[in-house]
Amino acid sequence: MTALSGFLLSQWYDLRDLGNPVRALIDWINGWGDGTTFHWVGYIVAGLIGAAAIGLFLGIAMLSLIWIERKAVSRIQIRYGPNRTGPFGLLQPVADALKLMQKEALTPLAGDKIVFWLAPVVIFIPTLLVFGVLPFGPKMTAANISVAVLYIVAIGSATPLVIFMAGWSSNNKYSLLGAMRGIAMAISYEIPMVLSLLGVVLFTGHMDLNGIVQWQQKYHVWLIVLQPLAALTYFISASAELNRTPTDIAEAESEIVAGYHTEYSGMKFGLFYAVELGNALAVSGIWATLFFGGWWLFGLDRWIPAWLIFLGKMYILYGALIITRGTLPRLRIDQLLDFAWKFLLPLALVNVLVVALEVTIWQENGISAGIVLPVFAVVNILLSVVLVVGYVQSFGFARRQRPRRARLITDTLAAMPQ
Amino acid sequence: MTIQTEPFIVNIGPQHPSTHGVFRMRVVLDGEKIIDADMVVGYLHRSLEKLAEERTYTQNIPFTDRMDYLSAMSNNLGYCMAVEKLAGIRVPERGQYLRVIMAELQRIANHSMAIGTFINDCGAWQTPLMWMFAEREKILDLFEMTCGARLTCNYMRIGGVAFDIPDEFLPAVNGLLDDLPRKIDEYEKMLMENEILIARARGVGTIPRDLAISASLTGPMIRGCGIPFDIRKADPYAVYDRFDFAIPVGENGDSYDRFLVRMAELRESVKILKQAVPALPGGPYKVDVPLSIRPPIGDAYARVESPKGELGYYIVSDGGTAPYRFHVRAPSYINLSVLREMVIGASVADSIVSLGSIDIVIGEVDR
Amino acid sequence: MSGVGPVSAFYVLAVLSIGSALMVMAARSIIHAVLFLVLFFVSLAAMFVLLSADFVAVAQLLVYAGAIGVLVVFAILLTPSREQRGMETKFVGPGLLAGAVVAGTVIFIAFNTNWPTASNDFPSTVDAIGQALLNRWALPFEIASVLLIAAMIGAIVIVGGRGVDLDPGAAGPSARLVRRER
Amino acid sequence: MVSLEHFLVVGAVLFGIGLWIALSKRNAVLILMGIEIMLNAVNLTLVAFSRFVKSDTPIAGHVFVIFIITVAAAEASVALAMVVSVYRNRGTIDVDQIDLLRF
Repeated sequence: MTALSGFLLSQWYDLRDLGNPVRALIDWINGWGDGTTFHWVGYIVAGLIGAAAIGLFLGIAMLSLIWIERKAVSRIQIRYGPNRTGPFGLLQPVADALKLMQKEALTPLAGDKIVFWLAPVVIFIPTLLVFGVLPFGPKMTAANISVAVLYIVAIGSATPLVIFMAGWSSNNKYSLLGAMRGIAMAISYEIPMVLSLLGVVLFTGHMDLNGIVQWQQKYHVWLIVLQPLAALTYFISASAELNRTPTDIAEAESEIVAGYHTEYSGMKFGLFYAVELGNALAVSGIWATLFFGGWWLFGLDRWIPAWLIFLGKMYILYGALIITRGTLPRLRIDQLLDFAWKFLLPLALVNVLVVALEVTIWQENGISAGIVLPVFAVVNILLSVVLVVGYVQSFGFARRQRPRRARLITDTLAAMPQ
Repeated sequence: MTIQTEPFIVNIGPQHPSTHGVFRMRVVLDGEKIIDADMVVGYLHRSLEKLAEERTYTQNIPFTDRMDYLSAMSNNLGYCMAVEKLAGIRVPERGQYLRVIMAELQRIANHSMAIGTFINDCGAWQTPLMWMFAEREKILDLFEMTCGARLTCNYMRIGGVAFDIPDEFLPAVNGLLDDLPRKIDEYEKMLMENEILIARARGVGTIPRDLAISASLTGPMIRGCGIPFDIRKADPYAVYDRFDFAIPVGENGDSYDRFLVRMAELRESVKILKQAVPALPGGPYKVDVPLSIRPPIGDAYARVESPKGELGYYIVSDGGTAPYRFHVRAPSYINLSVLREMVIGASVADSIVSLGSIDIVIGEVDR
Repeated sequence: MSGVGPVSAFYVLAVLSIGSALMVMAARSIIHAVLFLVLFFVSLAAMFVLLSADFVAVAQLLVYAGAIGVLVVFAILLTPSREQRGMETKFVGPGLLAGAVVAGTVIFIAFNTNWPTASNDFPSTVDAIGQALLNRWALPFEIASVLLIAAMIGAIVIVGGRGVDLDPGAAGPSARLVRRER
Repeated sequence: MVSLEHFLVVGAVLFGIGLWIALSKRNAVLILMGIEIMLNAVNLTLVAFSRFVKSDTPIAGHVFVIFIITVAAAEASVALAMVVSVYRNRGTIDVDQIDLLRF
């Protein structure tokens, strides 16, 4: 067995880690000449391969997501969804893309043309950059940086500015309204997002995503069990920044037409659409990494390729986003901001406090993880249930509305108000 | 300290996803707050009332289909009633019952659509709209079965209805009536207790009761304010006085109340249908009326409770084959007149919810 | 620091940062100035990465490119400037002179000082900065937190409890289209 | 070969540009942007020192930069709040017009 695994595994053809062939290639390049001269070639080739891999993955993922999303949402809406182009409508995304490319790309006459053209291009950058740090496998990170969690937040904070560029340069009032709404929302939701990530960083003591996955592997637990509150606040606040339906006030279709991309047509609109999908996938990827064990699946990752596990988790969690999109109506902007400041922020703060307390207890007393983690899990789950249910019970909207049904009147004359 | 802000004007419509057609609302915004609003209608004006003066009374029936194209049956009914009143024609029992059945089916179809689009305006991503469409489809299938058309039915005739129902109609209606209450339960569970919907619609677009009366609102708009005004009870026509049904009313007169009233009216319509279908009498469905009818000189006003409110037809006859004057009291148009009071001071998002809760059809507003 | 990669990266970033800083000065519209400012912040963050200061780079992105950039945009939209021309005062010439003198002095000093050089390459700056902040510089750290709270309260008080009135339409290109009502 | 002096030159030039903007612009927001450029130039210098200069606690440069970023954030928020407030009271943010030293 050991001989067999030695023969089969950790070679360039070991597909459990797609980094293996790349490493073999780079090693071969580095071996040119006397073994040191051509390192810069390897450097550049490695970078190019990483960028190409992310670009290719994102392209394929976006095409697949268009189909999945349209199909899933149409199932929610008792429709068939795309079913004419190709088997099961599988070619629909390609048809969509072709159609968008053929359309005329309009530029508003009174707008700021350079910024208008720049915005859909620039908005792609944060999405690409986030995928650069996601660990697809134990050694499959395009750029393994030590401050990855903070990096993700920092990259994400650049998006509202691009939204503003798009909205301002269109010289359209709907666009500007959408851009302002988008910025206000992004600022508000960044704070609970950072705080919920802070809880994870505090608990695991790691700021790089691979380290967090390995922590979960070491203690054999998913972090969502230990930090349900952080998972909830992160999911809500991150999906709020995605501009998808329950929180899509920046492009609220029924109110401000299409928000910041009202004036965009053709492939420029397509880029915004693709970025929306890519960001949603990135959020589900981060969620999977931080709270659902990333590429690790209770030892199964030794047999199934780790990147397949990660992709599976990412797509399953993307399903949560599709369901929220298909089922919930949109909130008003003031209600959304209220929600961020009055619900998510206190919850995230409580989470940070509790986590800090627990880590202190754990580290100071040197209790073994086997005892302490189950206790923490039970305490945290109970705490989060109590907090969320208590909040909804005491401040929810449903409390305040009295007649759940319309009053039925048979004798109209007697009931007529005087 | 006065804050200097510059108001700016936004045209909501005529091309806007949620103005339900080519309605234009010219609002003056201060940030997101609406400080002034102008309603501009007339983009779909086809001068139906003038055209009707050139055609015979029977030829005018298709015009009424095209006003409120979401409830063509009710529109036909009101017009035919006005002409019958003018000419003194009595409709046979079976015809009356068929008219009531069709009008109530139409009410369910229209309210499904109204609720669906209202929730779409509240920001749902089309799911409730599609669910509601599924119900409306079944009713449109019934219409198709009866008169061959789904939207512009042109089914009512002066003196009765155009055709008798086919044999498979009554079983289909009964199946639908068995199915509908369960579906309505499902929708109530899905929509009425939805916190986001409550948060969006509660207290939005509130109409005070006295304003509702002085603006002569009708239909779910006035019933949402708590006034049980319904032509079916107040001035019963056809055979409505034989059925037992209730008038649902709201309490505060806000958008959510109007939505509740529409939901409850779905149930009441089912109740009427359940009484009307078994009681459908035999006999003729139509009396014979000459194709170019010449009513005596005079005028007549007939009104029905269309799904949107009081739909009235005023016809003046000079003894010829065409009406001398033809006027429609369109509920969408009159209900729309309070929109300005509803949206001033509200935000853009709320104004869209208010507009959606009125349930206008531009074809009826502009005629 | 040597090798093809870092050296070329340095020159590219130097040109980028200085160029974008100059464009802040030269930009016609104030929104363009903000966008160039953000480009400047980003290129400086890349410069920090080149200096293997990962944490500082990310903090730079987060605070400057994210927060302050958005803040400046907000301030611009809240205070619509009527005229886009004549943005410079009469101090353009003296200002350039002052800037050149200061920069020249610093460059002169930089080249005429015998710096005790070493190559401090921190493998992971987060740990080290965390330790330093909470041990040796714990007091300044606390003071900084107090400062932030004071700034927050101060900003809220200055802007006033009357609520912020956004006036997006009056800024940017659409300012020309605004018509006064009433 | 890139050495400390290279970074110092870039920092000095950036500082000069920031000073130029701060001195010559009429709009208060632009002046603020000049000040931010100056602060950033200083940050670059500090990080470069921390990377290249021999010291017992080389991390001090990074810590100093963190504090500067903190102060800059506080400064920017208060300054922009003041700009907004001044605009509301005076209807202008032209620094030539704001010379009363009072609201």
